[in-house]
Amino acid sequence: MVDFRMPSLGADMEAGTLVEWLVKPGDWVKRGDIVAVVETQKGAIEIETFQPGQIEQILVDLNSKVPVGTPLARIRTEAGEKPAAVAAAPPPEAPAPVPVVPPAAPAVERPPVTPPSPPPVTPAAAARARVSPAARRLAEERGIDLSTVTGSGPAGAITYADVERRLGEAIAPPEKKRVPGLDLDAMRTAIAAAMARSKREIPHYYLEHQVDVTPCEHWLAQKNAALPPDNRLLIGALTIKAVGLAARRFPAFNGFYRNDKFEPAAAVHVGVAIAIRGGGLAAPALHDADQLSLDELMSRMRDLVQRTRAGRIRSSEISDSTITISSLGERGVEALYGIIYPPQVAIIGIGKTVTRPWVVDGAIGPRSVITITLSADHRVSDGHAGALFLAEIGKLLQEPDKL
Amino acid sequence: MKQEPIRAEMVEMSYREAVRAALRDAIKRDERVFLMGEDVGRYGGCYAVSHGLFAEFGPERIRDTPLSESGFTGAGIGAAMAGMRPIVELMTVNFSLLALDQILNTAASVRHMSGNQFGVPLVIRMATGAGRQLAAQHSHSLEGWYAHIPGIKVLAPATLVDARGMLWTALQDPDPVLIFENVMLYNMTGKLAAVAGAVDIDKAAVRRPGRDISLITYGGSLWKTLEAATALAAEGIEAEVVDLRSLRPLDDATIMTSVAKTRHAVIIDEGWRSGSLAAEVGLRIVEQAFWALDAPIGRVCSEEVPIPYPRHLENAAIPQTPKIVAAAKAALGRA
Amino acid sequence: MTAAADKPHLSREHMLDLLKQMIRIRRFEEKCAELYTQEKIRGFMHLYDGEEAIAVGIIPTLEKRDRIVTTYREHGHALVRGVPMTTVMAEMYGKQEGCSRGRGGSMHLFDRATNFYGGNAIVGGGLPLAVGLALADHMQGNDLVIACFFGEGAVAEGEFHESLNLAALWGLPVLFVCENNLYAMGTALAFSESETNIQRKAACYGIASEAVDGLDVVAVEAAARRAVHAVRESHKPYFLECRTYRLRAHSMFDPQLYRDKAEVEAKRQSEPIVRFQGWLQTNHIIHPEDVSRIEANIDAEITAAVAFAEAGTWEPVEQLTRFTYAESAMPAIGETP
Amino acid sequence: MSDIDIRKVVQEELNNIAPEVDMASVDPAADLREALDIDSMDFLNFVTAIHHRLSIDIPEIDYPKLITLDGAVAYITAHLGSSKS
Repeated sequence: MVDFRMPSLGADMEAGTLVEWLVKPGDWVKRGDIVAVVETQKGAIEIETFQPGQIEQILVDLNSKVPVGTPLARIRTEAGEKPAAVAAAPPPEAPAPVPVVPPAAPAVERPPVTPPSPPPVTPAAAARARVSPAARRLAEERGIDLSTVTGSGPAGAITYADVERRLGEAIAPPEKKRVPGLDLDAMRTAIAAAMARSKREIPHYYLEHQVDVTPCEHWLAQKNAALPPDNRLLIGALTIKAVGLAARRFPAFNGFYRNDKFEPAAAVHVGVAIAIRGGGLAAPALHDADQLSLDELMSRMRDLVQRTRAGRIRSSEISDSTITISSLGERGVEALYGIIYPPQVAIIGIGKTVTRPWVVDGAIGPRSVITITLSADHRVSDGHAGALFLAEIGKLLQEPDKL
Repeated sequence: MKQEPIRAEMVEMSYREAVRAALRDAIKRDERVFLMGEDVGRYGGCYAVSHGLFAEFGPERIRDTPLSESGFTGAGIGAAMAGMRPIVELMTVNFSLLALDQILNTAASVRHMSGNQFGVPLVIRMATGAGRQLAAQHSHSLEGWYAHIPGIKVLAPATLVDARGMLWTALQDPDPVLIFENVMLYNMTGKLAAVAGAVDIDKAAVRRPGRDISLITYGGSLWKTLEAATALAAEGIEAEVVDLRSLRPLDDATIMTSVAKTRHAVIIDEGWRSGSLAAEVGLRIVEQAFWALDAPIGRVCSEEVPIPYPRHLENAAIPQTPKIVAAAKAALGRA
Repeated sequence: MTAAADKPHLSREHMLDLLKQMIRIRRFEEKCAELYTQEKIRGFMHLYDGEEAIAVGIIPTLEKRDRIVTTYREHGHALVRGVPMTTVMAEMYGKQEGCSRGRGGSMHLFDRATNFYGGNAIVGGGLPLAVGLALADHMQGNDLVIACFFGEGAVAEGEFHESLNLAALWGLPVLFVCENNLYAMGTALAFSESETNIQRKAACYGIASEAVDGLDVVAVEAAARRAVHAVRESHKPYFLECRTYRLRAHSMFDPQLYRDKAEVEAKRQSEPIVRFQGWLQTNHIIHPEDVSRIEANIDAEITAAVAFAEAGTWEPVEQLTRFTYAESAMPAIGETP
Repeated sequence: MSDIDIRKVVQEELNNIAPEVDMASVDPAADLREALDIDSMDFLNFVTAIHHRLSIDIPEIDYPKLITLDGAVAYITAHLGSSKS
């Protein structure tokens, strides 16, 4: 007894649909007789039997799609008629002594080719610590001495992750903390390292300035009245724009102190200190704050706050602020003296809005007032320039419509 | 009596004449060698490279062909398989596209496909590159395409010594060798030793040592790159110029040694940027010398545009010295 | 069938051999079809059923030193030329004992010993190659004939015209054999050629030509003798169009939507084996036991070839890139490459 | 929408802003800014969320009416469907 199987008719044929039987049980067939018709993606093809004998039994009913090799019918070979050597045997494995790869195997298995490990670069280069370009840049920006970093890359090469670990700043790795996506412990050690270094290296001087923000409050109330919540502005947007414009006019407060010299920044990227529920803090940058409209600034700020609190800030946003603003909001205290984020050279503190007796045109009356402070790097600027800078911010906030 | 040092006698010669000398030398030394191509005989060669050879060797060995690039390239392959050493001249790489099937599906494949029963010891020469205002269809630089094909070798002689010396070595090779001669080099003249002969065809050459940056190039762009190196030197930047000479196989060792030393690299390649030979060289540097890099690898390639006819646009389209200088400075962060 | 008079030296033994060669091809192709349905043979496969008379009629008239270039429908040519059936079958299995080390498969059979310069999967791709082989022999003064087989589909390729012109222009000893089986895959001749009389195309290049009934093995052999003699004497190309018909599909995966069943059935009555065997039997030149003896020997040879292929081994993956380039330097002048 | 539904919506939105706070334990009369430690940005997001979910217009001057849980629920119940946009 021999199986008549669904034949493979083409390199890319996996299955066929039997659409017509030309024989029935009991019929005698010769080698080469057409016994059925199979429908394939290319059309109907007549299939022949290579096995002579009598049809014993039909195994597959019409219009059923079956994979190549499925038995379709049984053929009783005549007594004494030796079934053709190959047809009878089930599709034998290729009995090859060499590692057996059945011809039907779609892809010839290849021993895993180890990726070409870079040949050792000539000795001159190898002596120098191998540091990835990305790691070199991060270390330079955060003032990390590479010799204090142990490399985890090939042959001890220092990678970006190594410098990160050294900084104690966890940017990406999600932690078990309540707020998903943020490792508050790692963040705390990173803040500690940055603040300690700032205090060690940067000679801070501090200035304070009282600013009447009543004009801002009136302007905001009148503007927001006509807007749906999505587009309403907060006073924070006004202060950021004012600081941005002032920083543009006073470059000594907008840039980086690196390799023992001050590099003024071409752009004004204002870092906004954002408190993270549960104790974290980050100061991602609002890029080109001086050129954004208030509406644009507000929507970017809302996005930044929302992403920071969800732990999804881009590493580029973390490391390229040119000046930072820290604000404790309405329920904080009146004045806040910040510590500069290295390698920046200034930080603005915004106190809470308080109602104060204030002389306007000779008459005393209640006004909304905030205390704005400046902590600046005395290696780069001095009090006189700081005062002008702070005064400029105060003046800008008197005409909110021009911001 | 003090021996006068025997200075090799030098001859003033053009790149074209150097190639012609190579052809004459090969045809004289091996009767299996013959030149076949459009107008190589009676006309003396489209770029006058084979000028005079027809009179000297006759129509059998300086064989003019009909305009049948696939036909006579296939014939060259067949003749090589049956014992000859043909040199097929495909007038320019632009016309070689008609013979690409024979080059790829027969010449490059037959040894491997036949289980090493048949080889194709054939040399194919073709002019390449832009610069003569021949417009889009006659200005291609496609060496990078051919350097993609396993089974053949690809050469780019940029100097007189290589123009004179690569042919004989290529003819000894049991597998097909393609030689690309940049059209802008034919008229270049210089000194060549009268006894100059065969040179190697698988090593790159450092044409100008330097320490700050590796400028890696080949063929027609070599001389613009050397010019750029001179300009950079005036600004205190010592550029090392590496002439690939062989585009397949690439001489990785020489490339990586240079980059490991200078830690910066710019690749100059007249092909179009996407999928160019420069892309291949660049990635090999990333694979093999990543840890030595101090800046991203730069590339100066042709603009991705069909080469336009007007001179000022053609010049703007293909690599030029100022672009190479700018790319080198950018790589060094001194824009 | 051509009249008996045209067959001056057809000994009984020679006629039996012609019949055996044709049946040998037919049975081999049938076994290949069977093995293909069982996924033992993969890829593309093009069978020679119905065209056997051409290979059997022409190739034996060539000498051992002559060279042959053919196409992907090449099993018949290889078998008649003398490539062992064992290495051909092993090649179809992709085993390294195959005649191309298992790397070529059905469409790329190569054999140096018999100067069999391969099948070619590019329609018309072999013609320039054949011209080149002839050019080398011409330049080296070798007195050879290069037989180049191709289908009528190749006539539409530019390389056909380029090659015929080169061969005529340079006076090269190429025997161009066009196996005109009326269908270029699924395109009948009338849908691809403005001038469907293929033989006439040779005249454009001043090449002597002849058309012959490709289904009559004796007629083909007679024409082949004339052609080969002409090429060897004149060193000029010769064009032989053999009008034939392929009984099976173009390749294995072809529902033959382009022709109807009745046409194929009708042609089965006039296919080369049926005609020649019928003629031999009616003229009492052969007897039934001759045929059964021939078939028994052939079946034994095929069974042995299949066993050889089954027992064959896969080329180790480490050998993958070997022979992309030559491993040894060029042999000295005079040695064969 | 019933009173309980509104309370549930308000609690849900406040929870989005202060996920770590257990809303059930919050004194409905307490100042939400103190209880949940939320700043003006959080409060603006809260008002925006209510505006979208319940299509209620909440002008800035009404903010003080929503600073306790009960206040918010009462205000919303009174102004259901008032949104013009």
